[in-house]
Amino acid sequence: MRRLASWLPEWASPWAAAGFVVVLVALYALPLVVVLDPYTHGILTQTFMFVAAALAWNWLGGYVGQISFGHAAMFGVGGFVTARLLLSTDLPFFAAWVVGGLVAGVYGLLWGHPTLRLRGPYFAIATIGVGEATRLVATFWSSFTGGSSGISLPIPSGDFKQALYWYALYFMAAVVLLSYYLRKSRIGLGLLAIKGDVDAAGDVGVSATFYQDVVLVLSGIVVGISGGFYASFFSFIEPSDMFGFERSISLVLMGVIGGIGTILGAALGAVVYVILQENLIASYPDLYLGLYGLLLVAVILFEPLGLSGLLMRGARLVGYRPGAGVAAGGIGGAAATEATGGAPEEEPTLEEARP
Amino acid sequence: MEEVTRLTVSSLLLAGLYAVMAYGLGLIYGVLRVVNLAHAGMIMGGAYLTWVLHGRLGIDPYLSIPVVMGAFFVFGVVLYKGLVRFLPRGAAGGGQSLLLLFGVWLLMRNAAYLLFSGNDQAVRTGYSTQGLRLLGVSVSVNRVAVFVIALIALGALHFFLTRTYLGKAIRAVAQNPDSCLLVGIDVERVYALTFGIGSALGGLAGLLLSTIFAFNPSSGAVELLKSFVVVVLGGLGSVVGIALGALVLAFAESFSILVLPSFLTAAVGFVLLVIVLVLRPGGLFGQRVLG
Amino acid sequence: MTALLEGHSVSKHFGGLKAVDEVDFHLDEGEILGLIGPNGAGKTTLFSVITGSIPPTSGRVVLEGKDIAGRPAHRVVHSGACRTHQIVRPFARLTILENVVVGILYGRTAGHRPKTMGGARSEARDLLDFVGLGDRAASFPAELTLAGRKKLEVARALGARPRVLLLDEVVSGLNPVETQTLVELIRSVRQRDMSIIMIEHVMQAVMGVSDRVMVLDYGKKIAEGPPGQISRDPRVIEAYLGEEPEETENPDDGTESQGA
Amino acid sequence: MVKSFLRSLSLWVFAVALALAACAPTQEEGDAEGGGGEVPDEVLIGATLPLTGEEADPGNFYKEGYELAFELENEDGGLEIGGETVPVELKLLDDTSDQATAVNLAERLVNRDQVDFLLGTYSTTLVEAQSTVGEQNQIPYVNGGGAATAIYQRGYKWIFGSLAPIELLARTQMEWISDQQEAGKIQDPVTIALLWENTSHGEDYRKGVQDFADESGGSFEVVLDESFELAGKDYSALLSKVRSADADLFLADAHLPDFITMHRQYVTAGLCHDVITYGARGVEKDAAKALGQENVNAIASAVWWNGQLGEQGGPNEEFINAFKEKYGSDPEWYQAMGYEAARALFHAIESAGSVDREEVRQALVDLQMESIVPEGELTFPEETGYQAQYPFVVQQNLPDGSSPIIFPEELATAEGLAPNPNCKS
Repeated sequence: MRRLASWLPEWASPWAAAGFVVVLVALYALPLVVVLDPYTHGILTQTFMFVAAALAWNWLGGYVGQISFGHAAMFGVGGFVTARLLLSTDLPFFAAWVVGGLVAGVYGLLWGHPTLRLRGPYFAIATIGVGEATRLVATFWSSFTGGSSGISLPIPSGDFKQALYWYALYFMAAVVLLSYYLRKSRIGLGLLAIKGDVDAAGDVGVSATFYQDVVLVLSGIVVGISGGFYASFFSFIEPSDMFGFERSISLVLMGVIGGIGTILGAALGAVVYVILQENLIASYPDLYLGLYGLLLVAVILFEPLGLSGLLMRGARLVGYRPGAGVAAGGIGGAAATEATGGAPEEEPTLEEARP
Repeated sequence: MEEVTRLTVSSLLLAGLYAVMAYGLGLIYGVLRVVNLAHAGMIMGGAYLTWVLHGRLGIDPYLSIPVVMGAFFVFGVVLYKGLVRFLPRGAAGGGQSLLLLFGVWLLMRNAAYLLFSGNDQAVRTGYSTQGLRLLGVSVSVNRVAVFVIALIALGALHFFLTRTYLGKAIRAVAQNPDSCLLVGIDVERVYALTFGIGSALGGLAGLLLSTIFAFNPSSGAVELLKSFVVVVLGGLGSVVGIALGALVLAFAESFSILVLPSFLTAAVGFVLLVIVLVLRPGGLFGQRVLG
Repeated sequence: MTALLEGHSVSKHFGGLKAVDEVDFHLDEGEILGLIGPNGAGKTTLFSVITGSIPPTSGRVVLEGKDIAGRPAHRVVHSGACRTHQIVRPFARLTILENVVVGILYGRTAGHRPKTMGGARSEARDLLDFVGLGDRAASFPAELTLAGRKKLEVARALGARPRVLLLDEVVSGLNPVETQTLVELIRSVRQRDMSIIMIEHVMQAVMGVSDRVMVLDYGKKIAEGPPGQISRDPRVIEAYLGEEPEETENPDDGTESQGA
Repeated sequence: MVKSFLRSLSLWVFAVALALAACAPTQEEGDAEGGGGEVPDEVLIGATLPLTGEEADPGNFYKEGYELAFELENEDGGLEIGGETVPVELKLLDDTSDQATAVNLAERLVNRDQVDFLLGTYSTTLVEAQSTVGEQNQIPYVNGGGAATAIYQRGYKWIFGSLAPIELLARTQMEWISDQQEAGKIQDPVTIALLWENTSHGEDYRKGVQDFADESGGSFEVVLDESFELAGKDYSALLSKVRSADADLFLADAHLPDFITMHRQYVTAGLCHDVITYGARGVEKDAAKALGQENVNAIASAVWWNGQLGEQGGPNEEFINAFKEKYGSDPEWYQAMGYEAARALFHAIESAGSVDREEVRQALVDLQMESIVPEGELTFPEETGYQAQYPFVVQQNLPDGSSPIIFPEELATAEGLAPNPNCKS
């Protein structure tokens, strides 16, 4: 273990890295070992995509403390740019995703640079405005988005849909690594300083403008790529679905219910969200909104770290001591009450991705 | 020219409604520094309560104002005492209370859905489709009534905040809760009261909306967003500012149809919201003090 | 010889209020300059203008030959001036060590910061030892006493290795013993090749360590000179006459609410 | 004390929610063997509908139509395949009006529940998204809920639609107006204010009107062409523009709630036009209730199906009687179209004599079924991408509360009112 550790960047804990690799390999091999029916296969693929998007939302919402209700804007931009590229150029699909993501990132910067100076609720409200304005303009701009008829892509072959599983897995793995990097490196400290006290951070040399912009652009790129991936996966996209307020809300719910500000939390949130969406909602469709509402209220009142916090409690019951990094999560406000030393945060268990 | 007159009249009437919608939100934010996303639920709930009272008991919507406002006042107080009270207020707690009340909104939507199904409903009275002429323009009787009630409500609120002991206490708490504690104002009680009044105004807005528009359990979202725009335009908490903000929004929305495709006029408010937030975070007419 | 830091007719107006009014000042290499004045004299506002928290209405602030007036706060820090806050503002979610690491990693320009996190942490440990918080590195700021948090505030600023350190009332609210340790701390900071401007209400502290003292009243500079001379200056005595006894800061105030 | 109780309560909520999610009935054993030419014990047909969410109302209407079709088919044993009668079963899931859910559930029906065929969901965007599953899995997908031509212009081979396109709806209305022009009841040339909801439904409607006007050689001129947002609230500015445009005809396309909201504002603004239509809306009882009969009079609408078609006997009469017996109410076009989509699929399976997907697809391509749609025959022509084509019926609200068919003439049960007599005053 020691020797392995020397290979790693200093912010990575060897145990976490090992766990990460194991989970990744297991998920990689899963469809090769077990025969997954296309439905399960597809749900897993979508789960990976949502984990990536939720993590990216969390960079802004959890690391910097700027809660965005407008991330659908980037999801949609990424999706439609990708779709247009796939329809009108010979670009390979992954290149189209990346270009879609980049355009989404630039779009994020465009509205984010001015609005990120706002703090707390003001920023949240501004993002609602951005999201809705983007949706309306996108719906109206039918030469680009196909208007409310949307855009259809050619139906992918079965093989391609199979392959999307691994692409989604690589994408998610990259985003997990990036999350870890953003959280544990020099940048992570700066972001937490900004989240804690934006003025005091400036007074010790942290440029809030710069780092918030960077985070939003990165977040926009990842969410944009998710949108492009979504377009490839479903081969039909339409503005009110892609840019809808519900889409932004789903990212907020994943982040908050899972546990805002923690990697495990956002990943867990996405997994639980997909499980709920697929199973619970299909069985108890009349109750799902209320269930989300209840979860949200319960999380805010009793467990600011959401499901990941709940896991920590469980872990503590069996004697595990969570690390100091946990204190960095939460929505904002009260200082951490516990201090247990500098042990690193637990690695997100991707194993949970299996419904 | 005639079109300008028509648009002016309809903007003016619309502004009254916008002001009532926004005031509840602005009051709660101004005093507690809490963004009440459940305001959307109050609006939706107010509309349904009006509908039930009218449909089941045959009470005219305008006569049920005290019932609706009373019910939502109580609801707001309960919400405050039961949930909001436990959260930190102000900049530190902004995110938490915002998300908590968002959860409450989802719960309210679900409750309405279970009770009334997702169907669109409308309150129809004998005068629902009657028009009258105002400045040479045909307008709905209902809209004029809504406007007049909105003016009365805002006037009453202004009087309450500036002339009564409780109102003054609310304003004092809005300015400085800590020193209020020192001079013996029961800050917690003022907070609960404010939350109640803000919710009652949300219920009133729902009532007024229900007489003009159709609604369903998801209603209130658009109204919430417009309320934000008004509050942001008008600055937090001043009756005059809110009224001006409502006017600006209503006029911007209505008149933009002269230059924009009508579909895009819905985006005008949102764009305005973002621009004003960025350029004038204090509001166009900027004071933050109540009164 | 030009001064390390100079201000030329620095003004800051809030509407009609002239919080800082045409103030000239200078700070020489290795000097400790005390900044005193009654409540509301504009001392903290002057700090905020110097460090870029708020832009001046007019005037120039020159640090090592460069005009830094109006630069954003983080660039002022990189230019070599770093402040502490009268009401301490630690990053509540970071450990004490990490608080200092932020100063080290972000307060300096690229060539001067440690290459690795490990390097930064060990430097931060040294700084915590230096201010006397070495054994609290893994705790959170909320667990410290007010004196501890004030020390943390200093350590975090020291992490930036500023040429000029601006200390805003670091000893107010502390008991005499704590005050003494912090005064010692300030003295030893000077050994680190830093120059200091300190705002202080506690006369004994400021007179004891300052080389020179500047007095503000209603935004204007009314006196400047060696401590001994200032304490006898009639204008200064007049400015302070009738002032209420020192209102001490409530130790619990303003720390919990700084979180978000 | 209370707080700690609530805390443990919240933990329970988490736990129960997750347990529910994990244990929710996710699947039944797929029981169809699905062999090529073999006759199965049972034919399993999968479908999703928006039983909750935005489209819950029409979704539940379609459910009634589907269930009636299955019940009638099984009454006499089921489908006749290869000389045997085989019961046919419907596996229906709720897609909650959400596109991704509609797609995922269809995938689940095909791959987990092993359904033999798919029936479609309701609303164009949901069908447009979901039909990709049929195409990808090469399984016949028959829908009665997606009318936009965009669905059928993608070159798909496995998607069949029983709703004639909205463009035809607009065209039928325009033909009626054109007839009135010839009869001298409506002036020629005439100006049109055209408002359409910004959905694919509205886009197709607009195209239908616009194309007809362009081909009319100057008889029709669109002087106002505006879209509006679905579920908008305040149309007063838009209607002010309508007034300024001073057109003769008011042609709009809207969903039911928007129709009611907009028309209420239309009435109170004192507007009146020689022809008023909201596309397919107008005869709904909810509308007369919300607006008052006097305010919905003379509104013309065009629909795929109308109960009065039953007066001509045949499959319509059979359908209407069976529907009344089962549900105790009159069917609207939603139920009829759901019913008819299911019947088309049954018909194709029987004429293929097998549950082989390719053979049934071919039978659908060749389908010529005696049908409840106007003009009595349902086909899925290849040149329209397997979207059925038949004329709409134009109906108009009369002061006595009835809404007779007024066009096309051969189906008409009454003479239409044109120009709108209410405008005289």
